[in-house]
Amino acid sequence: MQVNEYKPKIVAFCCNWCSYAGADLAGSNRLAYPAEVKVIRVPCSCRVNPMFILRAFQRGADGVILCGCHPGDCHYTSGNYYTRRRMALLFSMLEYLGIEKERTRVEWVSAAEGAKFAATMNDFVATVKSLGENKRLEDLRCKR
Amino acid sequence: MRKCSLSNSTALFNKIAENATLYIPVDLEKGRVAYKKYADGMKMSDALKTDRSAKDFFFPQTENLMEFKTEGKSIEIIDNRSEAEDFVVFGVRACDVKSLEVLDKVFLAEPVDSYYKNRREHGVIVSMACTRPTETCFCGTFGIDASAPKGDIECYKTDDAFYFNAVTEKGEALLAKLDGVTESSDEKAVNEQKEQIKKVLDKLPLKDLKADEFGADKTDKFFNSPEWKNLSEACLGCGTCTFVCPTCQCYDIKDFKTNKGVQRFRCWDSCMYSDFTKMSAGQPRLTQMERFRQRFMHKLVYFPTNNDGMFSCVGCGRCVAKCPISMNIVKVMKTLGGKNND
Amino acid sequence: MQKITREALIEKAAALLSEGKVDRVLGWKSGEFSYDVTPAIFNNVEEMQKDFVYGDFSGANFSKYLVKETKKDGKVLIFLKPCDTYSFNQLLTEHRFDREKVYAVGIPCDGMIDENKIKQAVGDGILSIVSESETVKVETLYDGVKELNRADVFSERCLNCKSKKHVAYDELIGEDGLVLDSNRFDEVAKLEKMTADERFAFWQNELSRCIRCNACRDICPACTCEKCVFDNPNSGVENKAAANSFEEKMFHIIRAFHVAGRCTDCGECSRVCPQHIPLHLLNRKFIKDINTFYGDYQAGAEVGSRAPLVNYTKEDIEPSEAVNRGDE
Amino acid sequence: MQRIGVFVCWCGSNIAGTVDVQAVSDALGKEPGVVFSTNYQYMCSQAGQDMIKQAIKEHNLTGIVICSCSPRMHEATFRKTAAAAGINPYMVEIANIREQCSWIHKDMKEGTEKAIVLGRTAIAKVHLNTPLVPGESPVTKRALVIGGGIAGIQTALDIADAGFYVDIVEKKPTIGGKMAQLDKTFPTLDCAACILTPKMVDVAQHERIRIFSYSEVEHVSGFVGNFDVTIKKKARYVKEDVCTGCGLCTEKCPQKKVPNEFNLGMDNRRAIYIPFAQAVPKVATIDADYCTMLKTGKCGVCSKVCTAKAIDYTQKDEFIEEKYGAIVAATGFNPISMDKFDEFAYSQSKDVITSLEFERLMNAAGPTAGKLVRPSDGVHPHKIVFVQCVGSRCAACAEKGKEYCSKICCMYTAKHAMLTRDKYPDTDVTVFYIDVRTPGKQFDEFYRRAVEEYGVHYIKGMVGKVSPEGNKLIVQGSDLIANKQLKIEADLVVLAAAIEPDKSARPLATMLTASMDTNDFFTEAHPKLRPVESPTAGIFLSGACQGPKDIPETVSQAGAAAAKVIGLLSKDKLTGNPCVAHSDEMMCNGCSTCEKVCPYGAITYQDKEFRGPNRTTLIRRVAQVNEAVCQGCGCCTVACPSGAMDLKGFASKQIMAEVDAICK
Repeated sequence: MQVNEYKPKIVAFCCNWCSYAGADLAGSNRLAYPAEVKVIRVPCSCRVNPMFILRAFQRGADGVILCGCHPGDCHYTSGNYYTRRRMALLFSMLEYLGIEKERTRVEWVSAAEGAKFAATMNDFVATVKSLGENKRLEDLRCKR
Repeated sequence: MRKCSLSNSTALFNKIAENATLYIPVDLEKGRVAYKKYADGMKMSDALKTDRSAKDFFFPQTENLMEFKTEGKSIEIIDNRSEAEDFVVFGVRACDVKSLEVLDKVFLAEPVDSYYKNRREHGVIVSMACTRPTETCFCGTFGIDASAPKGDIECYKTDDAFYFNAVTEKGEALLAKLDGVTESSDEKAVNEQKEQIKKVLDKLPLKDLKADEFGADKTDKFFNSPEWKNLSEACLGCGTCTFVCPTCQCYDIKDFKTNKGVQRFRCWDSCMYSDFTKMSAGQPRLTQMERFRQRFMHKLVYFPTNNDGMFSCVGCGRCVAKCPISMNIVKVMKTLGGKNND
Repeated sequence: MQKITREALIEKAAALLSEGKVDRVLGWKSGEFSYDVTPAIFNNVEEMQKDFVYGDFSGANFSKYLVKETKKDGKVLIFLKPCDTYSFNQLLTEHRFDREKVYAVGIPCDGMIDENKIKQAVGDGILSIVSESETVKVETLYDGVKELNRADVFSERCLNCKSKKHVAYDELIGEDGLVLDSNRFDEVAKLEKMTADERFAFWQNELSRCIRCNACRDICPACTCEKCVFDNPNSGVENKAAANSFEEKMFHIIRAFHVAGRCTDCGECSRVCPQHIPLHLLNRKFIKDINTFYGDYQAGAEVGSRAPLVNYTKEDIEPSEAVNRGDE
Repeated sequence: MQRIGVFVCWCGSNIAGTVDVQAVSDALGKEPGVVFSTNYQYMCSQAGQDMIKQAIKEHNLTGIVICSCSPRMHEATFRKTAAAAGINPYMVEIANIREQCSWIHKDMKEGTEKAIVLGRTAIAKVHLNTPLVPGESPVTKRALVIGGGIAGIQTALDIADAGFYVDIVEKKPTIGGKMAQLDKTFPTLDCAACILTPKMVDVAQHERIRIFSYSEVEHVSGFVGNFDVTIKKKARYVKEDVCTGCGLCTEKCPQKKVPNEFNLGMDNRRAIYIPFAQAVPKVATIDADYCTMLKTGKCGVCSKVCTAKAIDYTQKDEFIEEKYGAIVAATGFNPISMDKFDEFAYSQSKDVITSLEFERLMNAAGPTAGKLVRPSDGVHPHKIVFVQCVGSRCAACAEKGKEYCSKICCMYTAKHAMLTRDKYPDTDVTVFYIDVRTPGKQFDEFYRRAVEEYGVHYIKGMVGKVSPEGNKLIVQGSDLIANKQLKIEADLVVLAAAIEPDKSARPLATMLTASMDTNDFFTEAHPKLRPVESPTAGIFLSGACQGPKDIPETVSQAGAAAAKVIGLLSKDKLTGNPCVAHSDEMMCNGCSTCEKVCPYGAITYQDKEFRGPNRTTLIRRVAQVNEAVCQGCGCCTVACPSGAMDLKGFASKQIMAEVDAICK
């Protein structure tokens, strides 16, 4: 029998045009990745406010990943360029505060990259799993 | 009067900590001073004041009130207050001791605030006379005697010893438990220190500040003063004065959605905030001038009106030292206080 | 550098008031002690002669007051130290006040004193502080007069002064200075070199003292929102006190993020923090990262410049590289 | 509180195979706010949709959650279903339990658990959904075409023929563009003028087309359906409506030394000129840079000879303001400058020419009346070397040339080689190429003919250096197939210069808030599916401004752009996407941060009066979103520090509710 295996909670923000479609393609091709990953669809990666990411950690997420169109391919022409800057600064700040940098990630996944989506999620879940539970950005009240 | 030599202070603290959680003021890095839970060998700070007052022990900044748990469509209500353990706060200055009296008026009056009452019952205050009051001190303005700090046990620290005098029953009980580490003493050293303190108090820059013009039923006299506008002009509307104040007692009750339900808690609020006591029609005090006036009118007029003349300022001087723009109750009193404060 | 005197400023204000160029003056008002200087409006020269003060404790950055002041009738005279002028420009860039209603006089600054450092050095009972060119004489209740080196009691931000140059003014008193090479990022770099555990412990200790008085936010010239997200129940992050260390961190991360690229590093946040949390180290981290990732950028150096977070290049650093940069 | 209905789809066994749909609908039925929960084999079928409609009516549902395939598949279907049953279509949320659940998880327990979480997440979002109604805006039934080359001409004609008014803005004195300068066109070798000039005449005579020649777009504001455009009509010092185009002035003008740009400076024209005989409008233009009268006030010959009294030396630039519903960019291309390619000796020898210059030399209306001679000495060349890819496919030398393939050079070089051999069989023709790319109808056949029938020597390799020696040009190149270095003595060298977007495109794109790529070609809304639209609504792309194109391709794209414009202009009102940004004016600071990140220019600012405290009024600058222009990316919502900006349909609260539900 399997002992209570630690299952991290992963929130994946996916832009509607590329990454969400990439996730769909992973599904169409039956490319498995852990069920711990739950996707939130946003119009563009630039819709993702740093507050959403902190919120996810507060609520008990162990990892947050943001997926968008490849730079240059944004459906809205420039949204992901802003995402890239915002997240570079935010992640760097989290790291500065001593929060494990592996818990956050940005990945560019096109609508054609179902395989990349699945591989990315497999890798991210494994990484977060090896870190264990998020303790440094948790809000114990939420876990009650 | 009991005495404990300073060389024996660790034994004293260990003894107190045997039966209750002991908090003593401790020097931290960069001149910071805070109450810390006592651990063996910890050294007590000689600083005049802790950055935050002893209010935190009885009325903490956030406090859980109750919890609602939802399962599907049913709701369960859980009283999840933390039962306070017995604790001793050591080295509380006269002003902060007095502040608890102010808070008692609010929280122990009907309807009694059971959360506060619970903590109050479990806590013992060992006060400490001030040998080196500072320039921002003006407790004398409100009739507080820094050389007679009261509390449950009154304490004096000289160059070589602590001297204790039980003031309340709770204090007597605690002092009795300390017989093994204290000895009986006369009051000579303490009286000397009292004299010494009085001399220093007479030299303080704010010694002449008078509150006589303020007090109960003076609303009409001050409410419409044109000075409020100038005084409040630079106020940022932050909560610094409120949150460092040992007597400010306003709080907000909030619900926090947890994963399974709702945690209801209260947290300090500030009348300086634009979203203080928001009602269906919004904030009753729309401008910073009104909010600013409220705070000082409350300390100097409204509170005395409702509490037999007791001011709700104890002259601890924290707001004087901490206000980002250096506006404070002393300047307000001097500006509004008429002849007495010229 | 020539020392600017209270009298010179009053004289300047008197002239502008009598010429009708300004209707009132935003200045520093003396207090009870040597150090408790309050920003105030002076309506005439008499008021200034009575209470106006300019000296070692006139540190307050007045720029933010212009948001409120320019909504009133008439024109206000404002004195700007070099670092204040950056905030002034940044606020103009964000259309936060009406430039037409301000007459800005640039004044040189040779550094402001941190009263807390004096208190730490001399202890309780400060009766007077008198500043000389190199020293500060402090008279105390208990130990008589003590002499301190001015340089030892400078505010942190003045020790790491980034610029003595005024980037905005209608008129300048004295000579303008230069943008300086400061060591202001040294402390950030020191933290970056620590392990993640050490950094976590450092910030946990610092931020746990936060009492959420909002002084840092309310003094900040970049925080001029009509309603802050932390005061807005609809924002999802509103709270009045941090219930735990997560909420402490969240407030300070979001606060710093919201001013990232707009923060001029004026240092007011750390100056006013009643708990002495080095908040500027959060803002400076963003400034340092911005400079490293996207090229040097000084908010407020010019009006109308495009802040780094509302800009991009196609070759920007990836977030994954950004977080790994500290590993070397 | 919403009354939510949950509908779990089996999708046959696609979902039901790894998700216990009954367990999912049971679990979700217990969620607060859910008043009805069921599952069914095929929710998207007519029967499934009827089930939803019936449940909406029976249970007074206000919100719908469908647990099914990806919203990219059937969101629109279920929205229509909801609308048909009388609730707002935007009260529907989809939980993707097929592509993102049942198809990737093999374990039933795991799949079911995840499906429940995804369902809860959708329920959490629906709780905060609000009915959304798309905004409407009127459409000005007039189109603006910027650029009067073959692309602009074709687009304008197609739009006008469909019954809409069109204005063409052309910066040159005549329309016609590059095609007017060409001699023959591949692969059919019909004469460019013969097929272009009738179209130019059609344009001139079309009752619904106006031509603003010698004009430029000065300013653009507004949005799809409602653009306000200012057109600058440059002073040409000739009254357009009076000039008969007789050309007498252009013969009498004493200033004869003006380089003729139509012939690429290979001959001269007068200071007053008509670019070419078939110019449209056929109106003279005074070149102010050269006109003695305008420069010194002494001359006036043209005025004296003009019997129509059309000359007006006092003419000023004129600004015309007009409203348009759609704008087409057709700004075309130019060959790149050969300045950086001095290894080919372009600046050193007159006999090194570009392909476009070669066109003029071959053209009967050109500087040599169609006789192929060397520009330096007028002697007939016996040996011509053509060099392809000059500045194209230049990845290694990006600072000199372009990384992309200019696409048209292979074919026109084959054309030039063939025409030369046809007309002058004694002239030997060599072509250096990297690859010969001929993917077009009849293209490869055309190229084969050049090689096989006309005996053009094609050498795979690049020319390294051209050096003038005496009256010859020594061409040093490599033959990659024979693997040897070549040295050819040529009389004439023709360079197939890369083409680049016209310089006017970049400032125009800024005005239009249309995006461009790094090469300054306009970006299309989608490279495959929306190739003639800019991402900015109401802006369309025609011709080489979008990327290198030959004439057939340009004309078909021009027609496609016209079709898109016609589709837009035929609507009386535009219905927008209701999921757009919205600014809460009470919280907006007017700081202009959001405006800076908006790729569509959808945000403007207004000084507005607000009620202040205690019966005062305050004027505050606040942001306003033009819902017709906003595409709903949400970039502004994060840029906004105060949180005043939010996105309908993807509001911060909704997303945070989803986060909460997932992390529960």
